Amino acid sequence: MSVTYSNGVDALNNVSLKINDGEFAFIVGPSGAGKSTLIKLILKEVDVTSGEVIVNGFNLHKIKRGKVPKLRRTIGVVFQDFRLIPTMTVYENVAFVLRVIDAPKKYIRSRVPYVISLVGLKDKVKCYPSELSGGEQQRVALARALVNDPALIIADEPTGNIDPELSYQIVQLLKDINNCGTTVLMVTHAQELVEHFGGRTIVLNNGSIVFDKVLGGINED
Amino acid sequence: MSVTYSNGVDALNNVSLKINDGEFAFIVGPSGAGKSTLIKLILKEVDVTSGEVIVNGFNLHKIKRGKVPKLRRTIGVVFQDFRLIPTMTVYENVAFVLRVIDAPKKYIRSRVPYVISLVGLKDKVKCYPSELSGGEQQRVALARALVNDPALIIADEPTGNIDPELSYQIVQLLKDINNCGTTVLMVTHAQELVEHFGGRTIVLNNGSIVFDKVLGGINED
Amino acid sequence: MKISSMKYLFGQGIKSVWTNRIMTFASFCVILVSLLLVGSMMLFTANVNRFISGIESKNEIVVYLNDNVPEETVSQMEGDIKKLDNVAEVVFYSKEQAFEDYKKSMENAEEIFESIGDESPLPDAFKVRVKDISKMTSTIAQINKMQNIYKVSAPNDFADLLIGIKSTVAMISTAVIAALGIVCLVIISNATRASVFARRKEINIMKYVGATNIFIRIPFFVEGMVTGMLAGLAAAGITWFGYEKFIEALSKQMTLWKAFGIDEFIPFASVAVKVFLGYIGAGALLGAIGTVISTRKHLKV
Amino acid sequence: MKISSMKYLFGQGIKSVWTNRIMTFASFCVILVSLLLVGSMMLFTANVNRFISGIESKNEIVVYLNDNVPEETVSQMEGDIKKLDNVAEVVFYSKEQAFEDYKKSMENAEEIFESIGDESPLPDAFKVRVKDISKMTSTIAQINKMQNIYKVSAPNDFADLLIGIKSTVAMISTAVIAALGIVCLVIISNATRASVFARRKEINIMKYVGATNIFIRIPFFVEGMVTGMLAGLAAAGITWFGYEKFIEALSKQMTLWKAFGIDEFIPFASVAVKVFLGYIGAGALLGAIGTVISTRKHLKV
Ligand SMILES: Nc1ncnc2c1ncn2[C@@H]1O[C@H](COP(=O)(O)OP(=O)(O)OP(=O)(O)O)[C@@H](O)[C@H]1O
Ligand SMILES: Nc1ncnc2c1ncn2[C@@H]1O[C@H](COP(=O)(O)OP(=O)(O)OP(=O)(O)O)[C@@H](O)[C@H]1O
Ligand SMILES: [Mg+2]
Ligand SMILES: [Mg+2]
Repeated sequence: MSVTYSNGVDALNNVSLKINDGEFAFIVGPSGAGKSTLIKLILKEVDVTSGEVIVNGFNLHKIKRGKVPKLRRTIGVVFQDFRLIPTMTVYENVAFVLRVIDAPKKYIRSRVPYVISLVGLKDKVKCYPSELSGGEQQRVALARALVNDPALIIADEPTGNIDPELSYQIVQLLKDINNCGTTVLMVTHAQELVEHFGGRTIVLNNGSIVFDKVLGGINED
Repeated sequence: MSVTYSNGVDALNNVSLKINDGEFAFIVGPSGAGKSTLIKLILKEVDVTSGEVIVNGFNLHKIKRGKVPKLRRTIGVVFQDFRLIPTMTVYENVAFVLRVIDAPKKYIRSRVPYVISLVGLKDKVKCYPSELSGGEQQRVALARALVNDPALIIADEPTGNIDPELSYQIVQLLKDINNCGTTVLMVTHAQELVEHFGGRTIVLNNGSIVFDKVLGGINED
Repeated sequence: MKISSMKYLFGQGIKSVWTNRIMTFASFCVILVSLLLVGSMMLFTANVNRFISGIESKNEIVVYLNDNVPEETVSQMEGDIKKLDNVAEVVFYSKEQAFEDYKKSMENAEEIFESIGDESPLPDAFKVRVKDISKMTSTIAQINKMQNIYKVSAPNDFADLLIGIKSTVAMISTAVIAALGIVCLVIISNATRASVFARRKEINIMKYVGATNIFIRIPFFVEGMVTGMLAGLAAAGITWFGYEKFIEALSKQMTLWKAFGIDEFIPFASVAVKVFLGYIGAGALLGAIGTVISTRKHLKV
Repeated sequence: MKISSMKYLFGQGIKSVWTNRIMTFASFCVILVSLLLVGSMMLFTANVNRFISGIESKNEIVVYLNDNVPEETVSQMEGDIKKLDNVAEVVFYSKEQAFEDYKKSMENAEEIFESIGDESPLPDAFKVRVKDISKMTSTIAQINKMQNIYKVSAPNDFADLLIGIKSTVAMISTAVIAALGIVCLVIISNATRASVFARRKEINIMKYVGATNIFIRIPFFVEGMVTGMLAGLAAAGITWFGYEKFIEALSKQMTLWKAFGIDEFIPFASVAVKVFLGYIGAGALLGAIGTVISTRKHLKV
């Protein structure tokens, strides 16, 4: 598949990629390589110029407008720019994803605090995004991506604003979730994380895949 | 000095710190330690609850409202959340800092493209921030911080969205600028950068300085 | 959608009236002003129309009879005229009465009447009030065909005048109300568009995490409706207060208005329910529709 | 600040009218509507005032003289009356003329005059037009003190009526214009506040990179001014077109207006310059002030 933005930038060039269910893959590559564009494609935030994308059984070329929310509910995303709703507290931001799928009130009330505590933000529950540090905002975005147990989790640079120690914990968390059957796709620039955890590693450069292999990590377990 | 946010969070606790002219210092520490708050303090974005801050000869406690812009012009900042003006192109965003100081038109026209090319964004000059990748936006913020040759450069996580290779180049760029006499303060989570370049390293944790020493790096030169 | 979700969405809508108060207040003001303009124009028109039909009802044709028509013929004629389609009322006006009134109407000319004596030189007459002033001409023609009639005197100029006033008032008020209405729609849609535009990022984010359009729209709908209803309520209150004060001030000049044939203005109480329901309903509708239409563009992500 | 910087800031302001078109269009509409409302109310008032002074100028006192006053005395009296402060014009109205007019005014009563003959039973008179209708009573008193006067008949009720109309019109139009003015200020300040609010982050960022308040404000000032001027221009255009069409439509009923004493409406050409300059000036002022005041809050970082 290919993506060309309206100003003529070829962000992706004849990329062909298949991520299997239950896989854990790192996507790395220099700035501007097209990693975020790949994610936007999966979310149908941008459309392919040529080619075809199939996500969780939805063919994004043929999907009707009305079905797009259904698609997005099967994917949990940590956006590179966080995209928290500024008028909602941390709790409301995370709970929103559950409200969207009409989850029972009771479930929301137990699930949301649990997920927020997973990313270590128990005492920031009532804060607004503008009252959080960069790393804290990023972790709220992560909590939001996890909260509704999606089939696919995509994390665009989820540790960019987080110290190394916590970063390891977060990737470990994603690994654990992956072990329960969830597919995880993680964009990162942190080489030491890739080296440490290993797994399938896809290197994008200039809109093309230049490397796609399973690396052995210094896995702890 | 101390900072307590209006919601009762003690972001900084009796911190006392002196950065000398022409120094290069890394500030590291876990997420939520108060690193960005320290920077906001220097920029007079937040005020101290107790204590005193003196930056480039301005006493921030006594400074008049009208003088604040003068203070800010002596500091180039890469904000953690970039803070690019969404309605301006890359060129205009960078040029804005020069226009503010009434720089001659001719100088603007030669200086801005030069600085943009320093951060490797020559072909994105006419893009708007929304058309850039995360790393590209971050580099525009860096270009803006450098463009008016400030006495002090503060960079809050300037490589968080940038691949390791380019990160090294960027820190090298900051080092070079530092060698010409500019003070540089850089917040980072990338341990390998600190290890590689060395220099004064300040570790913040929970609002207090827990470590402040000059480390020897594996310096290339 | 479950009840609890609906509750949540309604709550969100009501809350955001306050959270986005700068924007909603702008919409509030715009809707308020629009309603006030259209509403006061309508009240004004209603008063004018009342005044016109007041004059209309006083408008009469005078049918002069020949001399010495026998009394039974007169009463038969009265019956005949009464049977005509367009006739609302017929009153007999004797020549003695006519002469009395005539004398009274003449100031500074007492000398003239002294030389005439008490015998009335004027004829007997009927005063006829019509239902529809614009059909007066044909009614006059019908009366003219009858026997024993000396002359039919119709205030034809006055009728034309009244018809002219009526159509002019209708034209002006329709034009002004329509113009105001269009203008108000434009500014309301702009105000709500601006209000939604300021939150486009929020809308986008919600879409990206899987919210359906309806889920995003309900709070906006509720917010717009509540804002509009509040504006309607405020407009109704202002109209109430303003109208009463206004009528009070005008009533100090009652002799002046009487001279123009206005006996009484429409009291607010008689239209209060209409005004309140109309304002609140129109406000809710405008606010809700405006906001919902404005969200459309930003939902397409 | 250097010329080139000023140029840049002005250019930015003008550009942002388009860049922020959703927001500026909302302000544009609001200012447009405000100007139209206040402006058309003023034009309406101007027409009413013209109409009133038209009537006023036709208003006259009739001074009846005793029988057989010698001609030289009459002309001396005419001079004396003319000298009075409040008198605008004095016209002699002979008894023959008076009787002729009287006869003409009596329809259906020819028989009465036949019995009187041609000798006029009415007195000679002066018709006196005053300058200020509200001082009429004292003028009448002054005339009454003169010799050879039989009676002074003043349309006192009518004078009162006119004074009543004048003060009522002044009151209503002042009230309405003031109310509209306040309402417009409120909604304009809200519209500009909303427009600036939507860009508060931009303003903050500019402050953080060292821009002075004035540097940030000039483009907003220019933007507001340009938006306001465009709104003023549009309002003037709409007023022009609308007013001419309106007058044209009303003029079809000229007999009707004549009946009310209106001979002619104020032609647009005679107020065009005032309207255009007034609208554009007011628009620029409102837009610029509104925007600049609204930026204040966000500049405090
Ligand atoms: N909306 C857009 N319009 C035009 N060009 C765009 C747009 N978004 C991204 N691009 C361009 O497409 C290319 C790929 O961008 P993308 O965001 O996918 O990079 P990335 O791999 O995520 O980089 P980073 O690591 O810096 O986030 C870049 O050159 C970028 O400038
Ligand atoms: N505007 C604010 N209001 C209230 N609390 C705030 C505000 N900004 C930051 N905080 C809190 O102050 C503490 C320090 O925040 P700061 O942004 O300085 O952290 P940081 O060291 O930059 O962290 P990170 O590495 O995640 O960016 C955090 O606990 C944060 O939640
Ligand atoms: Mg990216
Ligand atoms: Mg920070």
